[in-house]
Amino acid sequence: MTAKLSPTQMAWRAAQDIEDGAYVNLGIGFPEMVAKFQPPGRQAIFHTENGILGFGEAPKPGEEDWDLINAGKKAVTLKPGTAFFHHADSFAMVRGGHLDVAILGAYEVAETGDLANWSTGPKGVPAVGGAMDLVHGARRVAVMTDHVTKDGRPKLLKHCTLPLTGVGCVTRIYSSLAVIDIEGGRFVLREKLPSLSLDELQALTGAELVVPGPVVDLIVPDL
Amino acid sequence: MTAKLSPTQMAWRAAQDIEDGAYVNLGIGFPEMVAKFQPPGRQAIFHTENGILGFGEAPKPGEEDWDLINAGKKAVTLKPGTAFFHHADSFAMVRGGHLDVAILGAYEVAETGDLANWSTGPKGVPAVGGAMDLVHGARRVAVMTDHVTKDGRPKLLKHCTLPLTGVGCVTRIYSSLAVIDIEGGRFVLREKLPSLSLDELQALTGAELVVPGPVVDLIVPDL
Amino acid sequence: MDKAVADLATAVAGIEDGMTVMIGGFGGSGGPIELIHALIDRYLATGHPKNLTVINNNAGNGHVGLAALIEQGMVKKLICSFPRSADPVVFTERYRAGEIELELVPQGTLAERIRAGGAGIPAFYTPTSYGTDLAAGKPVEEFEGRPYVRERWLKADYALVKAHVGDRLGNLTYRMAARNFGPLMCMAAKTTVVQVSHLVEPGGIDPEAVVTPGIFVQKVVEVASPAQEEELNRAKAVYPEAK
Amino acid sequence: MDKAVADLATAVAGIEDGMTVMIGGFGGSGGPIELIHALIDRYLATGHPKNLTVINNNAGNGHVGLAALIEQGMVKKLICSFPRSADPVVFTERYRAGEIELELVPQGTLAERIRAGGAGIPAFYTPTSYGTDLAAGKPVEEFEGRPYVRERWLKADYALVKAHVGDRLGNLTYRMAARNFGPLMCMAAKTTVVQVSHLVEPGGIDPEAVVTPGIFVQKVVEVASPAQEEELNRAKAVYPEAK
Repeated sequence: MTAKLSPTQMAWRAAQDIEDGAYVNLGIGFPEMVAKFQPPGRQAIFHTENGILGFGEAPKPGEEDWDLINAGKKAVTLKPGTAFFHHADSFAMVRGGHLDVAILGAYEVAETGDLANWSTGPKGVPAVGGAMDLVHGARRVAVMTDHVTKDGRPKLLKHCTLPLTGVGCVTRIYSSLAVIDIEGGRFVLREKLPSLSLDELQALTGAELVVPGPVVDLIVPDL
Repeated sequence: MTAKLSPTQMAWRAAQDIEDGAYVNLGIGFPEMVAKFQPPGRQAIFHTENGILGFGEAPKPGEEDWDLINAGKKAVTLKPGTAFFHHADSFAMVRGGHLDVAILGAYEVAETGDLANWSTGPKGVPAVGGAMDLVHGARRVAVMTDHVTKDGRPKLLKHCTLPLTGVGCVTRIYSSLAVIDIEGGRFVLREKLPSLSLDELQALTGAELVVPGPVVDLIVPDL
Repeated sequence: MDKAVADLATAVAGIEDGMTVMIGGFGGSGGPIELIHALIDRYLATGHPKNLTVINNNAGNGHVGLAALIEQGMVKKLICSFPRSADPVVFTERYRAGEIELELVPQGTLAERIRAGGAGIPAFYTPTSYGTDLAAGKPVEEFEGRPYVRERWLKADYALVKAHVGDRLGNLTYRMAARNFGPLMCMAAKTTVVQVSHLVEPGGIDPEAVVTPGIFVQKVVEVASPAQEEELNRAKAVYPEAK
Repeated sequence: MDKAVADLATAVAGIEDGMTVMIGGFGGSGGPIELIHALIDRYLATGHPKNLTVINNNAGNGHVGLAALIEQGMVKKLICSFPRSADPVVFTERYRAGEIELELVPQGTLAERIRAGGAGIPAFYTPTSYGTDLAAGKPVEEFEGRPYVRERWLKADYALVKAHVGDRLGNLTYRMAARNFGPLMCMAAKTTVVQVSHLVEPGGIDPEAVVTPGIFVQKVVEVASPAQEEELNRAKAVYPEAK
């Protein structure tokens, strides 16, 4: 029934790969939803750039404390074991390789692992935030993205055309159509929507999909 | 009556130059005594490399807490307003220019401000501690030293002969005979024991003493 | 020694035209709104300070705090990582009109450059921004086969910071994620001015719980019930209220 | 997730021959005596680990803790700032006999190199040691006309650290000046093993008072009444007691 996964469904899929006790940073926007879909029995510890480790979900409206926010400036809550720290310590966690997983949005991803997700070009006010830091240091840097742009052009490319966030940094892509690893400078297809043939998926992808082993059906609950 | 000042007297003299509210690091050994001679009404805040700011004097014997020690591994005490921090923050205070005064011992000081105070040469086990950090960053880096070695050779020289601790770092010398500033690569005499003529002092000093203004009598209480 | 000053006007008195001012806060949390507004008051009364270079993570939101400082035309240049917000209209208009200069710095690099300024580290290498437009012109060097970009320290004439509890020696604690850039900026400015919600005597803060030791702080002013930028903006507040 | 392990032997089980091990402490304060002694116990029982490179501020004192580790011949190389103490006989003898290698590092540079290792900063510049023998062979560069020495990060396979309160997520507080190198070493090791005087459940430490967030810690073991090196040495203790 799904021609493509919704952002919520991509978040669900991404959540399945996060292990119990993993330290995870979720990018602003859609990736934040990943926290809601942790499989039963697993509890990741979420890091936010602005200096909290182990925060909880959003408070009820009206119960926000605006000193207790995440990097997206949304209110969060305390949990037993939360810790506060300053920005240099926070990015020591990022840059120093202490995060297990970072999940970011993407404008474009290249088969080399290059990521473009901070600037759509010279127009507008540029803003980078923590994206260029997050692509370095986390053991797994995954992106969550529609497989194609709104006008149908591939977002998975041989080379990025937009300004880069980082070089050779992405290790896995959770797209609206497939799960793809980046290995040895190639897109390695792991899972795809069963409704889509390999040829159809390849036609929507801007670089060759390598298929070294069985491709698992990407099946995600209606959410 | 004093042919030369004792270490205690040098410490007293050095203490007279420390202003109320100054942040001060006192080197291991004789410089530690400076803390005892603060003039009435003045209260410096003492820093120790191992992560305490604003500690108090030594506890009574038997009341030591060995987690509350200074860089010389001697027990100190808490005062209202004491703060603890880790070693990187502690040396950020040093290197970052946040200390007003550091007072160190010296084997040799050159008229250029070079200091040698960590190694007497290739024999023995070398040990540097925080000395090479302390000579950078503090607004005033003073040394407290006998004017001559035990066998009567000058310790204030044109050039140091022993391994350097730092280059061009010393700004004032509290010696057992005189108070000397280092300015423009010269020893500038400010104070000397009244019992000593300028010629006698010069004969005990390994580089020229410049006397641009009046030389104050260095008078120190019997201690 | 007593670093406490009586009022906000005294606290911000030394800031002069052309100075570099670090301002704490991430989004609204930790923004020293009252100190910023005191600076605006002085500008409205005297025409100074102006031509400021401001270092903050963001570029202000709505028409209060940093956004109001920019709206008054007091800011010549902004060094930040993310000049967007729910309501970034003030900065965006000035920027599009070419009336404010922007130096965009990745957030972790911004934090580390400020810490380096405070710690006496003139330059360091980071993997962040390698191969991107933000590394343009910066030296690159390989260590263990991996490329890194060399970044310089950031220092300031003044830092304006909001803390939670402060004693008269300048020891500080912060409140939750309002800590963010505060402890770093305190280290990196010649003069650090801190508004605290609770001013206490020395000894009023557990020595183990001190986040910013007093050596990094020059002035403390008590603002007992500080405004929260997020709440001001939800109420569509504008500073100063009557133009 | 529960980082607490049942006993000291389990805590130090992964340390292998040839590894680099950071050991917290300054003089006696903060020395993880019980973890070190557990490592010695393993060596006496199995002959491993040996050929260790140890990073500590000092070189041990008397015949317990780090000094005992050196006395057993387990340490190939020591990286430290001050290999002297009240009773440095163990290190001094080994050093004079050419049986242990010494890398002497200025104390602030040692701290900053460890922090850099933890923070993903492969190199930084410092004024410390410029023009001295300890800068020999290191790149020098001028910034704003002043010369600085380039220093590299320090990392380790293991860190052995003593903290005061720890929760099962690895959040830590320290006790007074026993904090010293602990928080830095926790950041810089692949596996950080911490002995805590009080093990508590998550939530048992005020989130504002956490000094080392749990992300930097892999194993926690409770040692309820830890020995203090200074007191052991005053009692002329030797480890192991019966040779």
